Amino acid sequence: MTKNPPTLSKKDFSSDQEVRWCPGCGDYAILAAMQRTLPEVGAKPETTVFVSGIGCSSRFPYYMSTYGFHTIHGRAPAVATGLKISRPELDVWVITGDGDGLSIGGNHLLHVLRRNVNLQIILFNNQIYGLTKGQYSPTSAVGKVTPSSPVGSIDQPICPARVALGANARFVARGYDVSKQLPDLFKAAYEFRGSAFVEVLQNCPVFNDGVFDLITDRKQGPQHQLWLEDGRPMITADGKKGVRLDPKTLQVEVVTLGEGGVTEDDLLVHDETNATLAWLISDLPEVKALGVLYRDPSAPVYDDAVRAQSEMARQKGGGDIDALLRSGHVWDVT
Amino acid sequence: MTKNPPTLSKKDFSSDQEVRWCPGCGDYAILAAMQRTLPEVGAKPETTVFVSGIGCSSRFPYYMSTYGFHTIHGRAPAVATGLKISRPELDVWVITGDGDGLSIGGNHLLHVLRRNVNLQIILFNNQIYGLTKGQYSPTSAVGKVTPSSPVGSIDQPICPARVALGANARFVARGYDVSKQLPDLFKAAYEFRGSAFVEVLQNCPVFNDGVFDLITDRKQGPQHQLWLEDGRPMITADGKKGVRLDPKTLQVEVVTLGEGGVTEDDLLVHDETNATLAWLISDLPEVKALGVLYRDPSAPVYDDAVRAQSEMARQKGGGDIDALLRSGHVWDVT
Amino acid sequence: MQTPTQEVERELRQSVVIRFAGDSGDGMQLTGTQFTTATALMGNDLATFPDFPAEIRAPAGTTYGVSGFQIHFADHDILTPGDEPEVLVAMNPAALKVNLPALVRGGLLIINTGAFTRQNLDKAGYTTNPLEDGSLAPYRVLAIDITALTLASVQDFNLGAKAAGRCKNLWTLGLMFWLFGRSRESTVEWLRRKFAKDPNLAEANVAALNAGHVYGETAELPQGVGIYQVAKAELAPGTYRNVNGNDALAWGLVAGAQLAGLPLFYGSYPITPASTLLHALAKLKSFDVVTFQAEDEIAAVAAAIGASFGGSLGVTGTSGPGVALKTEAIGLAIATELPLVICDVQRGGPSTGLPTKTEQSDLFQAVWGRNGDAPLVVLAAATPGDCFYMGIEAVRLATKYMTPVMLLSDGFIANSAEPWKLPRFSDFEPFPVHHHTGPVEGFHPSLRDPKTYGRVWVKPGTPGLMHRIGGIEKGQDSGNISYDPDNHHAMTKLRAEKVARVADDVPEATLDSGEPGGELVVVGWGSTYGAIRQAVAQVRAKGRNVAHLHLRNLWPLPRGLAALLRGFDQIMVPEMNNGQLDRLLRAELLVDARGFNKIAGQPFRIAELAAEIERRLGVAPSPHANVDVRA
Amino acid sequence: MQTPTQEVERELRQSVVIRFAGDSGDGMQLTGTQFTTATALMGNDLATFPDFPAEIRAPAGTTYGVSGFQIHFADHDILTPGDEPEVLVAMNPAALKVNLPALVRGGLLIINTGAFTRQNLDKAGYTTNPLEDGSLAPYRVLAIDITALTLASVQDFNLGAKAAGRCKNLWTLGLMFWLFGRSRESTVEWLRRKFAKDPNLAEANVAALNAGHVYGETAELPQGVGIYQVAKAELAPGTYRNVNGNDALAWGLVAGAQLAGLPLFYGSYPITPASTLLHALAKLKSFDVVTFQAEDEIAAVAAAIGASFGGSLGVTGTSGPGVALKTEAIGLAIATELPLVICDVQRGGPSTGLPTKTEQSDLFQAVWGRNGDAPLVVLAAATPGDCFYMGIEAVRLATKYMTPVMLLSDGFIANSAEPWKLPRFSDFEPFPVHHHTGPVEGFHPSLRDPKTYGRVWVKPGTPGLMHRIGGIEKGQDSGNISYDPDNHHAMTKLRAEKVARVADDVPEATLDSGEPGGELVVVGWGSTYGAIRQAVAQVRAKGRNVAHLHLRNLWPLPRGLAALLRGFDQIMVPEMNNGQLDRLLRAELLVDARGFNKIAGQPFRIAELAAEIERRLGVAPSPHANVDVRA
Ligand SMILES: Cc1ncc(C[n+]2csc(CCOP(=O)(O)OP(=O)(O)O)c2C)c(N)n1
Ligand SMILES: Cc1ncc(C[n+]2csc(CCOP(=O)(O)OP(=O)(O)O)c2C)c(N)n1
Ligand code: SF4
Ligand code: SF4
Ligand SMILES: [Mg+2]
Ligand SMILES: [Mg+2]
Repeated sequence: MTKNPPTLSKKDFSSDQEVRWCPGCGDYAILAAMQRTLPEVGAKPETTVFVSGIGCSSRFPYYMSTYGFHTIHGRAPAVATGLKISRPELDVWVITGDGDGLSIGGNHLLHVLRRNVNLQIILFNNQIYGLTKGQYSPTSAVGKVTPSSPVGSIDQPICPARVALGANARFVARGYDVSKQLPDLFKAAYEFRGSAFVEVLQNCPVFNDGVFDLITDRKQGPQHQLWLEDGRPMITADGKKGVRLDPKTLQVEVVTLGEGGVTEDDLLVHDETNATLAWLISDLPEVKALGVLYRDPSAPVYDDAVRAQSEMARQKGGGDIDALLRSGHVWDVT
Repeated sequence: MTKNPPTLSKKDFSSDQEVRWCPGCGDYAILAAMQRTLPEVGAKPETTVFVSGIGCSSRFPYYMSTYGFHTIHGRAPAVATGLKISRPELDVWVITGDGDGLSIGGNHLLHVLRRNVNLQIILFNNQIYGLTKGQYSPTSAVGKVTPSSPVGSIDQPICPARVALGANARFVARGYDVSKQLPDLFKAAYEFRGSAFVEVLQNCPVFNDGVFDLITDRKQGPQHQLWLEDGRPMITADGKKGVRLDPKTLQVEVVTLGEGGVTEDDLLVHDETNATLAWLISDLPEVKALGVLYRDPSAPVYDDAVRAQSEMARQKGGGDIDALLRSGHVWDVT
Repeated sequence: MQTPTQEVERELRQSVVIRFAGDSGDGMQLTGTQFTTATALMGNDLATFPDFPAEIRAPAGTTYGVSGFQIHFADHDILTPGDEPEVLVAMNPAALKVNLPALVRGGLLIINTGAFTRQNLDKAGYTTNPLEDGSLAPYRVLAIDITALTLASVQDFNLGAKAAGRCKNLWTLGLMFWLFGRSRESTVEWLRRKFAKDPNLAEANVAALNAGHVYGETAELPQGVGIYQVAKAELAPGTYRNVNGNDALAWGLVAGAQLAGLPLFYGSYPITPASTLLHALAKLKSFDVVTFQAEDEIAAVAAAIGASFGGSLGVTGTSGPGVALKTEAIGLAIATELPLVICDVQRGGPSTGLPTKTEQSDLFQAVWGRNGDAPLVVLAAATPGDCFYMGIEAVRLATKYMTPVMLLSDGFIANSAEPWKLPRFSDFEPFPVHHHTGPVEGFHPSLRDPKTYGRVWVKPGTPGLMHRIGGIEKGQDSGNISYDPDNHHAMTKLRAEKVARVADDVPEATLDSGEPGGELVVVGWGSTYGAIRQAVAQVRAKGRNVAHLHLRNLWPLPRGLAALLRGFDQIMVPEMNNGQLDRLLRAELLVDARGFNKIAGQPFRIAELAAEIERRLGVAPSPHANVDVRA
Repeated sequence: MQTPTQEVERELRQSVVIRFAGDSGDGMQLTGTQFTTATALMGNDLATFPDFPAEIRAPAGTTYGVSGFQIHFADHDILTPGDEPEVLVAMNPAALKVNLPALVRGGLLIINTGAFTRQNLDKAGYTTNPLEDGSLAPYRVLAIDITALTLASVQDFNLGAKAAGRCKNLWTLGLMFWLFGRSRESTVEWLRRKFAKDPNLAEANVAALNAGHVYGETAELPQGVGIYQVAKAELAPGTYRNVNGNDALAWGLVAGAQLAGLPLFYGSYPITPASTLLHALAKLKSFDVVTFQAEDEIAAVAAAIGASFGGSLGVTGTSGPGVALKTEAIGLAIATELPLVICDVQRGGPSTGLPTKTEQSDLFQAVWGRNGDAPLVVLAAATPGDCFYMGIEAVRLATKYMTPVMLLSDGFIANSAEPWKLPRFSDFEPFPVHHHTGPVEGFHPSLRDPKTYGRVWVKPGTPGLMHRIGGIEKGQDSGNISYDPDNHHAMTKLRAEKVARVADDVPEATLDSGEPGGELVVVGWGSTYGAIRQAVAQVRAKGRNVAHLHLRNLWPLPRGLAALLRGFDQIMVPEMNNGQLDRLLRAELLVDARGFNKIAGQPFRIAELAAEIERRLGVAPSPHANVDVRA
């Protein structure tokens, strides 16, 4: 992570390319959040790289004035891994979509997370394939009618955070496109050493308008947003409800504060370092956990280990090709 | 699932092909367990299909006298999905390894599980790539020295059961090659409607001898085996230890019965239908949970849904090509 | 009010090429499609070419957000959407900017002046207003404030500004119907069906349509703008419809599966321009079709292979990058000798390339793009309607020879529509697949038909015939794994020979037009069909002895091809790639085939092909900038 | 006790071919390797061919568990491991069964009778004991109970039965050393090093080695079994070592990276026979090498591309099925014009095929196997030692032309060892890569070298040069996404031209042996080098004017090739595939190249090549069953 004079601003992270998303697309807000975050955390355009796959979301790198690589569908985590291992001093961000990252690219996502390569992964979840014009994705709801599911999708959706936890991810967070807290999440991801996975709920007004309205809407949103804070009880953004655990059954329920004598003390307290807790709250029925679900900074970082082995080898000497060729049995013919 | 006269025996499920695993390989025991299980559950060779990828484990189908398909590396779940969707009346088993199923094939495993296709997946986990002569796999321990990791692997391993749970699997079980209970697990998997995932710890005496000794050894094994029974407290096979949960911190610990006043009543009680519990015990520090970790028979089955949509369409009539071509605007030239 | 359409004096034209162009949001594809339907109903022959922007919904008013639809209609047999439009409808400045260069000088230009605001002019990159700066002088301009007239026409329907504005494509369509003497009836019907749930909206659109028409009838058309008529084409009698390639292909595959007596399993992962094939098949569940949207292309083909193993017809469809991913699994289908149809709807490459543009650059990949000696059958459809026949043929060959068949289409065929004379399904010969239903003496899974070399196809579930297949080399006499050197040699030869025998089962090479032994033969494949045919006709009309041969069988090549080609002085191979069929012909036939290549994401124009033929005949110099000769 | 080795009367031989064969557990590869080292130290020229079973550890005594190692050594320049063994060591009945057919009639057969139990005979499928049924009469048999003699020789070391039995390969080696007059010294040294932690075991093995040697010295050898001597070969002076292809390739890549001044990133997923390349590079971390065992082949190549984007030399290695999976990503490297080296260690195909057997059947895939017009550079190594040079050359071309380079090797080259005269690294010309370090006037990422067309390579981290690359078509003049038709045409041409220009930077086509304009030229590529060279020499020795041309540059083909080939009456192309280079030559050069194909997972024998050349010259009839002519 690089520091620079605080003179940089959002503008310094905006490229000269015209932004080509549909009017009203949630991607605009995410882009703006990123362009605002980077100067704040002291990133520099020249040491920052955005690597993406294919999808509407994956056009993101073109709009950043940093280095960027718009690769192929699903493979961004692997490209980014090669880049980060060989250039650990760079800040590497992966931009992906629910199709790019969880359908064709699911395996690379799994493996970058389990290796804990020190990079940030932002998954734009609009529950649809935007770029190919609206087929259902691995996060689409059952019954979703799309051109490829004319009588409704029968695929059970997956929860991106749970997939990440299952892959042994050490940083799992969730936000949404137009949220004010998005820069904070990007900042937390940036500051985490290891793979930081951030799911961003994103509205696609063209093919899946309003799927997240329940959570992101100004009016009804706060009732359903469960912003997490480490060490604090889990209360919805409107302050009215909370999450309670039955320790016997290990089941959670959403309860109304004040109803039936429920107080803040009855609620689950967030502990960012507890993977089981993160699992538990990652897929709640009525409310959506937002913020940092899980953070384990103690795990070894993959690129550190690569560097350590290289250092060790270098200290033993080497690099002499002639000596290499002549190692083992050789003989002279005269 | 097909019933047949109980006259079939292990022999009826053994093919005429010579079994070509290394002497002492754990695969032999798994094969025998399968050949014993199938007649017991009333399966028939002609309606049973084994689909595998590539690896030592994936040679399995050749040794069964059923139908079999030895496909390509990592893709067996996808091949099996196509087969099962189009032929739901067949019993389809997927045989895979820790490399085949979790490395190259991780994404197909994820998606077959989330879709909940009605088939059984047996993953032979020997924590190594056997067939290619001993490179480390996604389940190998950090520090494992292999030809491709001469100074020790730096890849953090994944826990197959957690990957499965993260993928929204509805049946997750674990056993080991030489265990007497293995047929019971295969039976439970067979009887489950939906994707049944069974991890089998398997010894590779040639490239990874003894990695599971702590669990599978006659002597020390019982101390570390936590055989799960639905509704029963979690006690190790030697009866001496158990698993206790701190409901405040959601942390578990392994405790000794009788020590510090710990009794059976303090222990966690297994509930097969609780995914969070399954997650919690899937990767315990001192003991290994064995048996059925999770079972949710309530989830819709993918191939049922496919059939339902087909039925619905068929009832509306159709199948007339001439009518199809003439649907929409047509005109006559005379 | 003026007299009805049919009684007015109209200028007679043999053919017209119109391009509709506007913002992605302006509904140009819809306008084009409706104009096409009405034109087809008039009895003209026609061909169309939709040209979408790459962006889903580019910001309004930008040049890269322009959506176009070209239609060519005539009183005679035509095969291409036309080289250059003679009529351009430009709904905004960006549409004018992008499309004006294509319009023939003196062409008719219909402009919606209502969209020529300063802001839109800026977005399109105009510093001066072309309506005012004289730059449109070479054209016949019909400048109308369509926006305002539309709003006026629908004001009684209380639509709200946005919805009202959206009716302007219908207004324009009404005017175009008047100018070119087409009936509004089919569009009115369609509107009422489409907006059945919102009759007010339906009637507003009808009103806009009528208003445009009335405008044409009553307004004083400027000097040089007439009203036109194109007589009926002499088409073969029969029932016709418009069809695009992906729909025709979907229907062909379904028809093929029925002729084979098999359920169809379609495994796919969305990709432009193949996605609509998935969409089309997803609607055909009542035809014993199962569609499976897989997690990626590998899973898609693997699932199709699994379905074929189970006794269904496994089909998978994609575009070039997807075929690349499927390569390893296709090898498995070859090694296990299972039927499989792989549809490749080609697009511009390499890599992501130009996803929305057309190209023919996957021929090498289709014929030679696999590890090991891995032959399969390669077919190519020549026109949208041909996709139906080739779909059936792919199924026939895959099941008869127990082999994967790669069927090549492209973005041009997939998206453009042509009138198609509907066949009768009962005229097709069924080719039912016979599966064993019980034990067979001496059975093993490598048994094969002595004539076709097709391997025995036994469905799991069959008592007594349990067996195992896989991608490791199999013994020719047992089906068991075999590492025997001679066996591998024999099996490699057998796989090659099996595919080679398909040549005995398909038509011999014949000329599409022209006579054997002439000065030059143009050899094409795929979507260049129409352009080549017309270009050859033009040159022949000048008395030159040239011919056209169009390949539908790319691998194996048809019998008699070498002899036929060697009879010509020159062999010219036009392709929308950097030279692939020319290489294939040279490699296989040792003939001096010379490429003519255009890699611009756009179909050949008839004129550039005709000019190149003439250049090679020593008549004319070489044409166009982005077309190259390759030898 | 007899006099020491050097004073005994030995029969002089010009060359000997020995095959060691036994159970996988018998240590035959080790025996062969030690024999090879001792032979190399004697100054003979040599070539070896290990032949592993496909199973990791097949059950003892089975025919499919037999492991073989063949060595050919001579007093002159040899290039192949020999057509047929003259000496066969058979450690058990299965080894005899599998290998006897290859032994020349009258050859020497050394048999461990201790393993000829009823059980082992059954496992090998012998109904009668070949030691007793007279079937070995055509050979000179030396039947010894090696098992018993070994156990006796190590009894003082208290090893336990299993470990003691394992020493029998050393006993055998001792005997072979005596018979062929090789020194035990290098093996003794090796044993003491290898078992440094268990000196007792080391000495037990030394004792077994010595006992075998003493047996030879003292036992009465039967009629017809002599002791032999092969004089030193006249090798070019220098320092030599044995090397197999994958080691040499690993070293070549590392050397190339040093010459370019770049760190090397190797991304790979294990696959036979490429895995040992990963193993070799994993040990070279001190050479600025990072190896990454990826989750699959796609991730492996993608990571290598990411590393190249970051300024490292990205390399990925695999075999045919892995290349298939990498296809789409290789297209990305082509489109983004990043350097990338792809090593394809070929094996038998299609699909899983024959993983442990050799083949040359990925040439089509290498040259033509991608979607879109997607050219890259294709090189092929001819011998194990050549892998070093081609590794360097691949790096040079990839970095200079900013292009992926596919380097073809195969299972035969990868595993067999040959003595290799070590070059001096200082004799290689460095080709350092220059990266910009700061802002550049008018910079954009599509800037290129006007001569090589190599695109500018800027490392992220460079101030002022931030840019974006990707797989969508890029404007030639800006590097920004471009959907412009003319630009796509130009870029496609440019990508093709860039790769074509490599032909100006590599040696012109030259004959490896023979003179231009003869009766027949044999054109080969890859591991057929030695066999072709020797076969051509044999036919030339009979006075026929034939020649040999061996291609290391498969794409682009070298300059001057067409003219050179056209000078010959016949062009014969032997390949271990079903005909690929012959097609390539016909397609590109329009010459009548005719294939000679062996697809048996085994290298050509010199004799079968020589016979085919003679047949084509009209001298002799066609040979062998599993070799076919293809035209
Ligand atoms: C190999 C390959 N397969 C398929 C495609 C087509 N494709 C492009 S983007 C995409 C899915 C996009 O969905 P998502 O990742 O959710 O991104 P969004 O557009 O919704 O932001 C698909 C299927 C492709 N480009 N490459
Ligand atoms: C596409 C492809 N890549 C690589 C391989 C080589 N390969 C075969 S099996 C295997 C791994 C086997 O490991 P695992 O799945 O754990 O099975 P095991 O042999 O341990 O039972 C690999 C890498 C292959 N056959 N195909
Ligand atoms: S299609 Fe949806 S996700 Fe894509 S740019 Fe448009 S609104 Fe955004
Ligand atoms: S290598 Fe290991 S896993 Fe493979 S057969 Fe041998 S013992 Fe079993
Ligand atoms: Mg999406
Ligand atoms: Mg394994």
